[in-house]
Amino acid sequence: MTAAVFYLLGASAIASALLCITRKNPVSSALWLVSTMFALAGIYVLLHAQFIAVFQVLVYAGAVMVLFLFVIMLLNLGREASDVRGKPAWALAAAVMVILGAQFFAVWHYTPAQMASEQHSGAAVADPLAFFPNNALAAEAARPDDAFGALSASLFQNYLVPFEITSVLLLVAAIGAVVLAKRRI
Amino acid sequence: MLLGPALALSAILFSIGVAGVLLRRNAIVLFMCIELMLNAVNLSFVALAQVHGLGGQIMVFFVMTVAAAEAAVGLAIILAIFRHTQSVDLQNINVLQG
Amino acid sequence: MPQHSYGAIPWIGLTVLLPLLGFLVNGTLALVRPQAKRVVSLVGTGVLLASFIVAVLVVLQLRQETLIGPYTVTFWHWIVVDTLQIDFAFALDHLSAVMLLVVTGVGFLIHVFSVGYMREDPGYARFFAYLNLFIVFMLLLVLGSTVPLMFVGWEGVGLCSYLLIGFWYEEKANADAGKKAFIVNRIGDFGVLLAMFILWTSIHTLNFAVIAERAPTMLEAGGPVVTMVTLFLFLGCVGKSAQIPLYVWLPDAMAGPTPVSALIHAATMVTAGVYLVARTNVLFAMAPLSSTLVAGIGALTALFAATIGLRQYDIKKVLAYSTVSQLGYMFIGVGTGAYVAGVFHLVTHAFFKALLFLGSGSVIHAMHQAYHATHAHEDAQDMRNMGGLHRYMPWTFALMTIATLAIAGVPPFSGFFSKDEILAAAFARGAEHPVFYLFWGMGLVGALLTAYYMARLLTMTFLGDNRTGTAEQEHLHEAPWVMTAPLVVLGALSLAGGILNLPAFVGGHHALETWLDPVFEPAKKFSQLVMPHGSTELLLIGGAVVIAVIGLVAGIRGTLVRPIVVAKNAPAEMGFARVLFNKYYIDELYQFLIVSPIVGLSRLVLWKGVDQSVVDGFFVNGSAALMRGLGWLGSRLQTGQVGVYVILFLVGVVWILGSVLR
Amino acid sequence: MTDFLTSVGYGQWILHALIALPVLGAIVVLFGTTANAKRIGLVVAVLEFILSIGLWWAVDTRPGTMQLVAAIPWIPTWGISYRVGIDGISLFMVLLTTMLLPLCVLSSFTYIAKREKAYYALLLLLTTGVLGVFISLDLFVFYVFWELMLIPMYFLIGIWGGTNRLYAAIKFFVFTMAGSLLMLVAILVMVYRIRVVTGVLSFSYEHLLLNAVKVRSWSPWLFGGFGLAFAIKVPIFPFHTWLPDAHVEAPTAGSVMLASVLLKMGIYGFLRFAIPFFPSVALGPDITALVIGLALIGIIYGALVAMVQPDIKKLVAYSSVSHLGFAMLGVWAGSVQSVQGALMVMIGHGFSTGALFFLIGMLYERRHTREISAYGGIARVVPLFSVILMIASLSSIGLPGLNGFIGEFLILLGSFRNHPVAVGLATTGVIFAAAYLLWALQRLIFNRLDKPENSSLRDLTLREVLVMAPLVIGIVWLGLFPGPVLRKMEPATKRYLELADPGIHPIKLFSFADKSK
Repeated sequence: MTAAVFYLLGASAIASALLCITRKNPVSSALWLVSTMFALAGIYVLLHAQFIAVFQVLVYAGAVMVLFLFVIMLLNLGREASDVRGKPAWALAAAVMVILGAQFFAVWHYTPAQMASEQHSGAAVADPLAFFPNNALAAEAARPDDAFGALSASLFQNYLVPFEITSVLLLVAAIGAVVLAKRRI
Repeated sequence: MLLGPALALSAILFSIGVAGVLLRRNAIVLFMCIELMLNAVNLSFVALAQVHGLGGQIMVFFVMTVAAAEAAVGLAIILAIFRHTQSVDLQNINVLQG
Repeated sequence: MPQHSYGAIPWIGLTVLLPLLGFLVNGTLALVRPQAKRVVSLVGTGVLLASFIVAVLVVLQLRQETLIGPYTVTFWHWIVVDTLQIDFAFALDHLSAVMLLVVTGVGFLIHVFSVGYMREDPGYARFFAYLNLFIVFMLLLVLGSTVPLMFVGWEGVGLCSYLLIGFWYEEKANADAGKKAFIVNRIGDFGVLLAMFILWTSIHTLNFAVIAERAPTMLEAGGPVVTMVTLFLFLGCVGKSAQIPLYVWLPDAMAGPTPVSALIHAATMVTAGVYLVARTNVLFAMAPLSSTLVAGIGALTALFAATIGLRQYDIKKVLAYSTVSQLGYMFIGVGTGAYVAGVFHLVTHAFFKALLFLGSGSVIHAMHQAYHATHAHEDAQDMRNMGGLHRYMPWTFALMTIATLAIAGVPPFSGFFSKDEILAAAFARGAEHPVFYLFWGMGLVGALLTAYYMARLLTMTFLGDNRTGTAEQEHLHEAPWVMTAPLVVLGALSLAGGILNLPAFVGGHHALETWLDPVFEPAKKFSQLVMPHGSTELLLIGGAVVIAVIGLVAGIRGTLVRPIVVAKNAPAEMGFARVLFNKYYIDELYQFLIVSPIVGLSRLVLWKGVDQSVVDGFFVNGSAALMRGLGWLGSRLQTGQVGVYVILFLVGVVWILGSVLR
Repeated sequence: MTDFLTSVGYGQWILHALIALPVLGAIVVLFGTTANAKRIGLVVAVLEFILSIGLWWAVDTRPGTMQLVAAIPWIPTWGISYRVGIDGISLFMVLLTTMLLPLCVLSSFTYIAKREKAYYALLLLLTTGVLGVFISLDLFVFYVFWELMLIPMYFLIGIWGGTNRLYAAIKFFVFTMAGSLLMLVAILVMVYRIRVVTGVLSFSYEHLLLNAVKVRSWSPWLFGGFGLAFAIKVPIFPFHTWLPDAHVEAPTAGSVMLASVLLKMGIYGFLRFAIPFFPSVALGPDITALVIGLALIGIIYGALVAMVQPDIKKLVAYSSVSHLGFAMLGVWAGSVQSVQGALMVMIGHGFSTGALFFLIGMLYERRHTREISAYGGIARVVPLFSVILMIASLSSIGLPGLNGFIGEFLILLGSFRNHPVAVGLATTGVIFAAAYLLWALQRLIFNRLDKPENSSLRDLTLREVLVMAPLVIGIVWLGLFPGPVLRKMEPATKRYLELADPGIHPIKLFSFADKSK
């Protein structure tokens, strides 16, 4: 059942992504991007990352995309001539797509079992998941009731310093944006 | 455990994002494609978080904040350039030529 | 060699020290007060006289002692390196005694002559300084006990001849002549150097006496080593004694003052080659091939130079080519193994050739004064401007005639005995190798030509009617006594020189031969030479005399038959005479074949080509340009287009992924 | 004399004094007034020379090993200590340097007008660098002094030089620096490999010398590093193009120090470091053939190119290339005579080329041009100058009886045994030497005095005669009495030859070498 939902959401994400990059009008591509983000949020839920899903919708879709729309409106770009690059760019894009796809496909067969056996220099590992040390944490997180407890615990204990740094980062970004965009300071 | 398909999806989204970056000349759309690529990365983080523990999800946090900051500053720059050259087309913004 | 106190012999060092002091005194005077002519001439000639007296005393002392090897006086250890031990030591034996007397004796006479000849020259002090220095080096050459010490003298005399030929250095031609002499000598010295190295590596000694001892045992007679050594030594002699092909510097050396030509290019320096061959007689005796070559080149030079002498008009050039030819005779002598004959001719040649040069010096001096008085600008050395000078310069004429008869080989004079012995030796050697007959023949023809051109010189300068010009005639007069006195002494010597080595049939007892016997004794083991005696000897002598007389008569009549035109409006030479006059264009040939290619090669190919463009341009500046180019390329990449950066970025990503996954 | 020296403990402090004095002198010069900068410089230089004369008696060269060795730990953790010592070979290099220093200072009195203080300070600093190179027994210290020597020379050429002095200075610097960096790498690799093999980390010369054989597998590369740095300094044929430019642009004192002393560091480096460390490579068949070939080219090429130089200083520079080609032939021929001959050429060349450069400097001071064609017939106007120039040139072309001949004669004699053909060709170099120098001399002082400016030249002043006198006396003295000098350096050369034997199986780098031998 979940697989079906996943494939549905996946397909919609891909479609809207494609549409996002092909639309001439920036506003419509922005909106298609928002729809991709919603699809992704759904997928997060399937992957037991409910908090991330919510966060995605709130911050990403909500704040960032709004900012984009705001700027687009501000510059009232409107319909532009097709700003897609010429033939060579397409050829290059296609080539990159093919290569990237091949490489990702090669990555794909790195299933956990494969990774575990490789680290054990070829010996097949009975339970690949047990091999990964902090797997216990993942099992515990899977428990539906306090999904947020474990996440917030590790966020504020193990990763406290990076958390603070990101807050400083945001502050700096805010000041930067103000200085750059303001006409006269 | 939807690890395989999730990673595949992330790869595809990432490629689309890259294609977008290559194709579009409009700076704003370029930013959006970068956002798309970041989302793809987030997806793979979350997918692998199932296997490797919550570290992945926390990374998504940080990716998001960085993306937000980046978007803010990026757009401010575009505003400044726009004010200066009345156009957002990347083709003729090459003041940094070597 | 045991060193006993041999009375005056240890004073031999004085003979060299005195001229050295003379050089130092005159040298400083030249720099400080060049006009102190009286002091300079006193010091210059006085020092020579003292050195000559010491030399005579030493030789007298030597006559009483019967010493087996040379008497060595060691002053200090010169080069001491591990097994190589070269001392600054003089070795005195009969051969160097003879040379000692000739050098100091003739040297002294020429010093006296130059007091008169160079009187008005501003560089008077400098001239005497160089002359004294020359005597120092010549004595070093003659007395050196080891080859390197002799080499010091060898190149030293080369240096002095360079300085003295280019004495009047204001004229580019003189300076060129000096440079040419030094460089051609240096080519010869290259041979001596290599001979030294071969000697050192083969028999581990450079001391003449020890060479004479070890060579017979350690080197195999006629073997490659001995032949190589002797050939290289001979190359040195060819350079120094102006034989073919390195004779070109001697005629140009006439650019120097006449006393220089007399001293250096007639009596002493040019005979150094003959001395060297005589000194290393053992080696030459052991190498028959190179001895034959020596004789061959001697004969060829004798004939070749004599032919050129026929058509020269500059009095000193004629004498120069005559010297080259006479040296050829000496080399025939030493080449055939008759070392005594070679040395004997060397001595007699020193006398009459010095006399000839000094005589021509007096003539030129007189002509200069005449032209100077009438401010005429004529070549004072060109015989076509002379003629009939016997009325004005009787003494010089008489003495020049004696010398001419001597050089032509007319019996009572010294030239006859020495040249005759050489030709006889060549004839005798012919019995063993027929090629020596050819050399004998060439020598005979050479003698004929010598007689001819000397007679021509005599008649053009002294006989016939005067062509210098009526105004100049009353200024022509005999040279002052200070110049004529040495001439008289030399005249007496060239007249009586023959008694030194009177052959048996005239009742003599080969005085010089017995005197030089101990020196050439080691060579006897390898090449015996039985001189012709009895009827063949008389026949040879008769022939030689006839040749001489015919030559002289033909010379005199040949020049008087056609009227001689004064130099400035003389017609250009025609046909073969022109070739002779231009000395077979040898100088131009050398210039074209050797000098200009080397200079051209080094300017265009080596300096401009290799050095500037290849090494400097390509590697040094080239690598600098390469760095600049790479820098420029890098900057081309920064196009400012964001798109381009992204593509580069992606190419990087793709690359990394590719490498990781492989 | 020796007891007086031991009484004052000369042996202990002299080497340190020789190094420290110029540095102190430089400092004093910098703080003094510009006017008496040159006087202080002269005082320090003369003092340095007087001090160094004692070395002749203090250094007992009979055993041939290092004397007066003193070691002060500097960086113990890396095994670096300030070790200095002197033996038969370096003794003469030190004496040559200290003798030339006062002459250089004296000769630049009127030559240098701008920034005199810096000039004399740099000159003194240069001497420290040079002396340090000659007496250091620790590879690290050696390298420090090697670089220390470069910088003052660069400034001397760069600031007080001729027209395009910057190009010459940079070229000189980059050329030498490139070589010495490779040498630094070689030093470090060698020290490290030896530490790996023996467990002892030390830069000291004896230690490295002892264990150099243990790093045999690395020796071709290590020798390459050392050899290249020294080859550039000597300079050997392909690496010589910096020399003419540096000489032409350098001020008189600079080019004298450059020619007389700095070039000798290349050969000294070969004698002290490159060959004794890796004899099996250095004296193997192919490197020997290569070096002797290059030396021959250097001799003949140097002489031929010198013949056509319009600029007299470039001519003398190329003649240095030719002379040092002889020295390289001597070093690689490997017999006692040839090595001693090489040392004699190093000393003799210092005298004769030093004298030539001083004279050219004096001429340049008067006429401000180095073109030979600008002169002619000046012998009558400046007789004393011409006499000294004649003596210096004769010594340079190797006239027997003067010092040039001794060196070249010994080299050629010593090398004849195992390189007869090479010696044959090298001896032609003697002819070319006579040709180019006498031709230049003739165009300079003989020929017609046709240019009016030449007729007003004034002859050498007393100061200039004082500069030239020691050199002329040295030229004649070394030519006639080389005995004491030769005897003093013999044990050291013998010990060098013991170290420098290629052993039974020398390393062949290129396979073609076998067929050629």
